[in-house]
Amino acid sequence: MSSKEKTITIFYGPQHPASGHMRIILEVDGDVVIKADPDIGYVHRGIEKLAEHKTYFQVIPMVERQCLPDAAHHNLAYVLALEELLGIEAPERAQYLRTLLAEINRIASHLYGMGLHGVSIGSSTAYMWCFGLREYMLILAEKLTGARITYSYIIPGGVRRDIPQGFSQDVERYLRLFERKMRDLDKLFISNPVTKARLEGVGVLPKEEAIKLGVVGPVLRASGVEYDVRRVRPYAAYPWIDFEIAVKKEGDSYARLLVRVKEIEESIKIIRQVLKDLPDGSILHERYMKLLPPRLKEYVTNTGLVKFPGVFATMKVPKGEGIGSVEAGRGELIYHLISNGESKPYRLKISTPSFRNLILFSHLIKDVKVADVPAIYLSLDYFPPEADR
Amino acid sequence: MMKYIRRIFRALVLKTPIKRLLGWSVAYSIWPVHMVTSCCGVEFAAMADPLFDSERTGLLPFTSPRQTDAIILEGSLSRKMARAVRLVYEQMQEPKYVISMGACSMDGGVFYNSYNLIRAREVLPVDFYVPGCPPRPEGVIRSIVLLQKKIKEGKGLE
Amino acid sequence: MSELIDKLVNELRSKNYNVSREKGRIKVKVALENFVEVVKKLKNMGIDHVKSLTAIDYPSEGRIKVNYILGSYSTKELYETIIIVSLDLSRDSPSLPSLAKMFPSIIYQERECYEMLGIEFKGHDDLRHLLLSSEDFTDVHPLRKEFKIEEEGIMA
Amino acid sequence: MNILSQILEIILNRSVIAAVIVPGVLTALVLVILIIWVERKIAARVQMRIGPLYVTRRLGGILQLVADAIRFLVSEPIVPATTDKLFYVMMPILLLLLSLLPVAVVPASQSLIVIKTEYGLLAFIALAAITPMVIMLAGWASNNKFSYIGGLREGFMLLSYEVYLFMSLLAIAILYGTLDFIRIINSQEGFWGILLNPIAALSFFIAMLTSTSRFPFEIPDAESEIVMGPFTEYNSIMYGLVMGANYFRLYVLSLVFTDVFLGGWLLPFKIPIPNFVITIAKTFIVMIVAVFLRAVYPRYRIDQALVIGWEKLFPLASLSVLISVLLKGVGI
Repeated sequence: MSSKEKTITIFYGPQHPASGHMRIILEVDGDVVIKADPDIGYVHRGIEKLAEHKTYFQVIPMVERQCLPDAAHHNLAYVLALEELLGIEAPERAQYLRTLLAEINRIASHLYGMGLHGVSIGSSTAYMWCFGLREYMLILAEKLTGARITYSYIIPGGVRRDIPQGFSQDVERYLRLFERKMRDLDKLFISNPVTKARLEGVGVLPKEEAIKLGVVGPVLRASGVEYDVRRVRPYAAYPWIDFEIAVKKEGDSYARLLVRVKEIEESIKIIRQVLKDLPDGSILHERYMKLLPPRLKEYVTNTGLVKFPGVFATMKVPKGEGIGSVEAGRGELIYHLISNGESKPYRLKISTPSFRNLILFSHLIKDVKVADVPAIYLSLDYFPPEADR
Repeated sequence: MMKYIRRIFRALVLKTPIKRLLGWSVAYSIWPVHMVTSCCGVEFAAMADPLFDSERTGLLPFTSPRQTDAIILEGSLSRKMARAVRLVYEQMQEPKYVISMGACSMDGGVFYNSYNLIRAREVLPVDFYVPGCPPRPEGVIRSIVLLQKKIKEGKGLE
Repeated sequence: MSELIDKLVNELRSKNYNVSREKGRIKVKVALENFVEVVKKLKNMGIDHVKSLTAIDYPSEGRIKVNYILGSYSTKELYETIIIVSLDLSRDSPSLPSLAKMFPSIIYQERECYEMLGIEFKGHDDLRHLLLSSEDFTDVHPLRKEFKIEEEGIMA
Repeated sequence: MNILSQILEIILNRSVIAAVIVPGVLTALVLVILIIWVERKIAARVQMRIGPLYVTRRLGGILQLVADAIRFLVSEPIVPATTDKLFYVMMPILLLLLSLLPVAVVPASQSLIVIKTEYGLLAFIALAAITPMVIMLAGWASNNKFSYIGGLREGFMLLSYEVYLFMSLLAIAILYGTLDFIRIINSQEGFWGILLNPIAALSFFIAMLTSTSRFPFEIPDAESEIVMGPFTEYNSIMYGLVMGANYFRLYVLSLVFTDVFLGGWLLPFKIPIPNFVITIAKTFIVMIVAVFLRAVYPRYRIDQALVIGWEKLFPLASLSVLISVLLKGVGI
């Protein structure tokens, strides 16, 4: 820093308490940020290239590992793209179960974002409570799928397991507890005057700007655009489910937080609906049920656990392209899958919500205080491994 | 008589009580640096939450590499990140320990063959590997307890 | 489907572009010369952001296919519609005009595409490395088919 | 044997005891170790966790801080090449000393005071005002961008809180018509200062939070923004010292708060325990309240903290002075 230069450059990450797996290069004049340039790629693992070297089934566990807080949606979007290529659609019960897991996961994902948002402005209790609440959802997901966060639950043509016995009662018990704790969280963190002072009017993204930049998810809805893939291109069981889209007009960090809270409430509603309306039937598409040997078929129908014979590992997929789009926790997630008729994908392009929100860094972090950088950054719920792929 | 002499000798020359005190203090005050290398960071974050509460072991995730003495590699290590990790490791004070978390940092895990990953052991001297993809928080806490045992036996205190 | 989409499709068809429609998706195949014109037309009709930019390498046919997946936030009727604009580029020196001025949402997608497949976007003022470190990956484009990853099987 | 008796006389001298044991170094050390443990335990309690435990299972992890301190003591000290080495090494020591120095004029009981002076309050304000400068210097000497910003922030905060800290003490001085701590305490017989002038107590308490960088005013070393603020580059024993200094400062200010607003060793009823124990116990309670806020509040931004300081607390502190003048006029 020579005496002539007025500004200093701060490397905000990758080793920084609030940066996550990325770096923002900040140009700072005193305590004011003039320019921010995100430098990502610290978690780039080449998933798109690796997918070309794995069979269609092997890709499932890999894609969900790019965004662990939100694995179910990645799983779902990939399977939707694959099902489009295969020309099948899962039976209704499987669709409902997919929705159930997706919503459980959405709550977990939002709480993850809220917790980190809380600690970014100094409330360690908000972090702990959000993560504690998230554990409820992870326990439910574990009961449903057998895994804490990497489910691989959704498979082409259905889901991997039926719901276990007594699951609905468990869910109801947990949800009641969850709602009570959410009210406590609201008192302590969300309506805390200091939280409001820190987040209101910070990082404002007007509606026009949001549309122009093509942002997604809660960030978009907090700016007043009522766009939710669950509503506009319904997938899984969403056509039959009644829910509201959380929209806020303000477009600041606080509005993003409130949109997430509202979406959590809606998700709880959806979970209750799903468990109430859960139809009977198979959890795997007929075409695959037919392929199973008789003893395995009996096993699947009796226990509700799907086991695939080895034939599926080398499953050939018809030529063409499939697009799967879902509303993931962080926003619209698109899988673009191209097949050339082999047993491995020819090309897989993942357009992740975090990557599409990346553009906001240079737009929102401009002419703000250094102290506002974490308050803005974490309000976007940006998850770098998802953006880097 | 010999017993006492030996005890005095041990206390004065080998300094075992002091060493034990050092081992005890270093073992129960592992402060890992805030350095999230990849997606296992989600489970690392969950490790501090009320259900698992890693603070019981004296673990306190801390901000700057200067004050910390452990680095937990959460998952895969990309080429870009490996440089940063090495830099952070160099900045830390001795004694320092490395825990490598997840299958990716061991050998690639599901990202085996990837063009942008390198293994943790090529960058840092790893003390503990925690298997799993991702490892459960209990697993990581267990690795910390084991590391404490190792420290109490004198690892890194020479 | 709403009238607006019909109008959009008809307008595109009237210009003799290759337009196909299925399940709320409109696929437009264009040649490089018409590309900007089509995108401009789409933008005037309310398409306002790019959802994804997929480039596919076909070494046997000597081309790279670029798919733009476009959508709209500002017009409610167009919410459900995905518009895919695709065009072929020659594999040797692929370059096409950048849309960064028209759709700021594409800036990072183009940067990624540039480094992954080596497609040059003319008019993009910030074509730097995005995901890969420049030390290791200058002039290496991982998503091209000739870039083979070392496959060491676990069992080998 | 003359020398020995002289030494004994020196050791048993009240001032020496006051400086070394109560309320001086030893008490401060014990209280600081306890308070950090209490801070972590309370935060854990609020967050539905257990907190430090395994280090001494039977004692509930009370030795956690001892372990941390020893670890800092033995770990390798690094003096980064880019720092101003002399200042970098000197500042933590200076900071620790200067943080504890004001205790010299603050009594723990009638006789346990290092320097008995008529102008205790004045001397305290003067001594307490030095530490922020040292923090700024430490930030500057580190030659790190985060330290630099942290030092600047400390300077800004100083401009704000020093004023109402001073004014709330002024209110007390007017109220009791003296600058002598012991006389202030003695005149609180019956009515504690906090009851007579709660507004002064409030503004002093907030000034205390601000000057020791406690939540919600933890601004100079805001973790998620500028890493550790002025102390980013400090490591091993030097970091242990600066961390201790912060809590020492909290201890000293709490002690003053106890003396000035909570009647020092006075209690509404008589119990047969030494005076200084009562004072220290009260101090500890004040410290617990101060650290408890960590579990409740996020932190303010610096400009908001300054606005609060100048627009809310400054008028409030002025009001407290007015109240004191009025009370004095009524003749209490």
